[in-house]
Amino acid sequence: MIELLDPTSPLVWAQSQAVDLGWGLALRWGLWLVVGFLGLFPGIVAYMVWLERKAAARFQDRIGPNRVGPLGLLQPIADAIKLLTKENLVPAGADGLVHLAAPVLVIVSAFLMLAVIPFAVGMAPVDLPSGLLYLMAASSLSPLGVFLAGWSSRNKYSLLGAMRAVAQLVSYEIPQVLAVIPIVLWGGSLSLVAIFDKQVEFGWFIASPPGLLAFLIMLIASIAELNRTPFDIPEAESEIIAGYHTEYSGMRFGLFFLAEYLSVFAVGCLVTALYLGGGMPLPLVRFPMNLLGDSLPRLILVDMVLLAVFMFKVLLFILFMFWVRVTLLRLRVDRLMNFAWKYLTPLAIVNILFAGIWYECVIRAGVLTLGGWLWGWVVTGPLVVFAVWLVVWINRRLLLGGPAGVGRPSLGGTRVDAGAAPG
Amino acid sequence: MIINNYIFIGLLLLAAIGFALAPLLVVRLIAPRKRSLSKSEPYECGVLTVGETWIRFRIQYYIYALMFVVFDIEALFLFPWAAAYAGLGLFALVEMVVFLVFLFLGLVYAWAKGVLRWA
Amino acid sequence: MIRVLFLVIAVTGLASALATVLIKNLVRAALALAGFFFAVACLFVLLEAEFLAALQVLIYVGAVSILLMFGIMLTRGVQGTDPASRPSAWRLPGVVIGLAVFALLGYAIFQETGLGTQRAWGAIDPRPAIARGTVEPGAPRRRAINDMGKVVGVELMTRYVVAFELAGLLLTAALVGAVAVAHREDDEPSRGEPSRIPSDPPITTSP
Amino acid sequence: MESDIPLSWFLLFAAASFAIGLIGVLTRKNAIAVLMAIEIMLNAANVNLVAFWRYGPELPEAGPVAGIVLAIMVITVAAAEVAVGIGLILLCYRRWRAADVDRYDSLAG
Repeated sequence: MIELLDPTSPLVWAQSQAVDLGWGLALRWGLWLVVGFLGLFPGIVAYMVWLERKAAARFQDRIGPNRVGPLGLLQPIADAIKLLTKENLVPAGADGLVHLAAPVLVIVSAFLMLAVIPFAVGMAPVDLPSGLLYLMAASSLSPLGVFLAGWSSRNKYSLLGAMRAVAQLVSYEIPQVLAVIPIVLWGGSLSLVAIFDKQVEFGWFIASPPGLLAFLIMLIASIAELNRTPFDIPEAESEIIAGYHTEYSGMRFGLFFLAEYLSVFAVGCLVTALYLGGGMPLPLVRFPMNLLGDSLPRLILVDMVLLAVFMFKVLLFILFMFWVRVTLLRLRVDRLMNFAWKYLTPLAIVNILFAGIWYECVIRAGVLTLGGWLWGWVVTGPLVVFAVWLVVWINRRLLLGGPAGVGRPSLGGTRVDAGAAPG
Repeated sequence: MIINNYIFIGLLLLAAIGFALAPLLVVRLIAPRKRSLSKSEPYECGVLTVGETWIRFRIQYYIYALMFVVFDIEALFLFPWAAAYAGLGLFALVEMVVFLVFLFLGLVYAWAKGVLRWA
Repeated sequence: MIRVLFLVIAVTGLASALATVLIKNLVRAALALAGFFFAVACLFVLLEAEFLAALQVLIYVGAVSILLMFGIMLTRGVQGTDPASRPSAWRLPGVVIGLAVFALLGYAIFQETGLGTQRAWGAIDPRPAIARGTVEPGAPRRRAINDMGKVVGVELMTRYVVAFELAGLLLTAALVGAVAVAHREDDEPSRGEPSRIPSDPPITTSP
Repeated sequence: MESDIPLSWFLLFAAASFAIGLIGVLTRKNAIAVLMAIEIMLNAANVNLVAFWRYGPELPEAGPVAGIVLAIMVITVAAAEVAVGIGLILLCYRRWRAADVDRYDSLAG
């Protein structure tokens, strides 16, 4: 994995113009494509849906799906059969081709995101030198799909939902992109494999004040990017029916559904790989990596540990998403947009500078020492706390009768929510 | 090697498209298809739809998209800067602070102008 | 093999460019434009500038096409067609001028003989640095190709720092200018617009 | 190497898409369509920049990524242009109720 990045390695020069693929590479890719992307990941996603229904049921003191198979474990299969045997309705006057292309685009976006995640040592599907940028580019495809879905349906509510959804996705994409900049800064590379290596050496990035702040920004922004409660304005059933996928039925709706959960999984992997140290079990310890030797069995052992821990972290992330969903209420449109631009974006920008300071304090030395790490906390911790306090204070201040007639938004909901259409 | 990696991405793209289209093909084969007038109407709460789908959107949407584009380009400059930061030292930090201050002023202007308010 | 790949991408790209220009429906045209952007990104990959390819997708497909879509939604009906579109008097001259420019460029491509001792553009077949052994290990461009993000960052911070700061200034100017142009305190017609045509019927929803 | 792509192919692609963009600018009426055609032309220029960077000789005084940085600047300017351009179109639309470039004729003599 590492030697692929080394410019002096002969592997890199395995000439690019001939595009010849060795059998080993072809086999590897075939395995990834068939077993990973077409088999395992959709399977995981199907059982995520089951898990969510079960978890939500537990939270609400119900039992959840329990009819199909033991514990309802065959429920996803039943759902798939149901979706496959339903009729696809395309409304008259809809733009057929675009109506078809929209869910495909959303699915493609989710799939492409997974292509650079380093699950364990040597277990990234591909290691691109600018992997993180690629990942952001892949995730930026989905707003287009959402917009096209709403536009092509020729339905007022669809279009309304799509416009709202795109405005929201677009607004939260900025803090999301800005929140990964500190990681690039610390890793000194855009490659996710290099970032993982950096976390082995210098601890998880979340174990620092700027990292923690970046993680929180990322977390909130990704919940919003995934259109999940409390940021599910785009598909607010009580206001605009089902938003941009109102006119989607049967399997076409199923594709949107699948894409949503696939994205949840992808974002979970992303957050784990970027902030939570990938498959490392402990924040500041090199534990499984120091077992790594020359022999293959050792590599397999290390990889098993890494993979298990990685998946466990992703599972925790997913469960957290479910928890948030059943606990919090939907935000109002204006607050939602405000939050992205007036809280998250300034914080994310300032946080980049804090990350630079952390780099100077801790990582510049070249080796992680406890003293340096504590020093980093002492220097950046207060800065981060102060920045958060300042942003909140400014916003409060402006909200409570500041200039420009900001006014206080709706105490008691008497003001008509301009974003709400009569449903 | 770079192109080879992207060939995998290309294959993955095709696989994803296929993965999305395959179930639709199955649906075409096994699901019932009966056209009817009321089925193909736009769904608007069971009421017959009135008028064109002609909604004029507020300018607000444009402002958000505009800010998004501007800050996306800012990120475009931040990525290479961050990747190169380790080898650059303090002056790079100062240059970036100057750059960020420009952008921050833009954000503050939009904020002060009140366009960030979703009225 | 790679030539076939290039041809597929190029044909797709040109077809989408043509579609962008020809399709009346603006949203579809914008979608075709996104396809063209994507094809250009693929060409960047073939040119081993994958960093730029990712940027291209992020900025153009992810951001600019969204902005264009919003622009279309704000100026047109939902289906995005142009009711006022008339057959253009410029059509024939426009096509002629376009073809003439293409012919001129094509002629230039095969006649131009680069700087100094270089060969004509039309005669450059293999890329210089890629043939193994022609460049000493660790040559700048080779390093750049293998870790472009980092090299671009270093260059932006040293050689092109003025351009970099100017780009920041330009972005701020664009943001401020566009906000100032587009924003009215409320959607009321402001003072000093005598020729405003009040023909817009009251529209049901203003989301 | 036999199988590499000739430089002229990239140049021809760029020339063709530039010409298509030019035709679009000259024949389309809708201001947003004109903007899109301009984007095509700018992208064509970018393809040229990167192709020359890749195929041209390595000039020490120009740095290792001259073409790339130039292309990034073009992308920046192009995106800013779209942003401001659409703002202006919206303004004109509000005034004339049309996004048609031929209708903006108040300055015509």
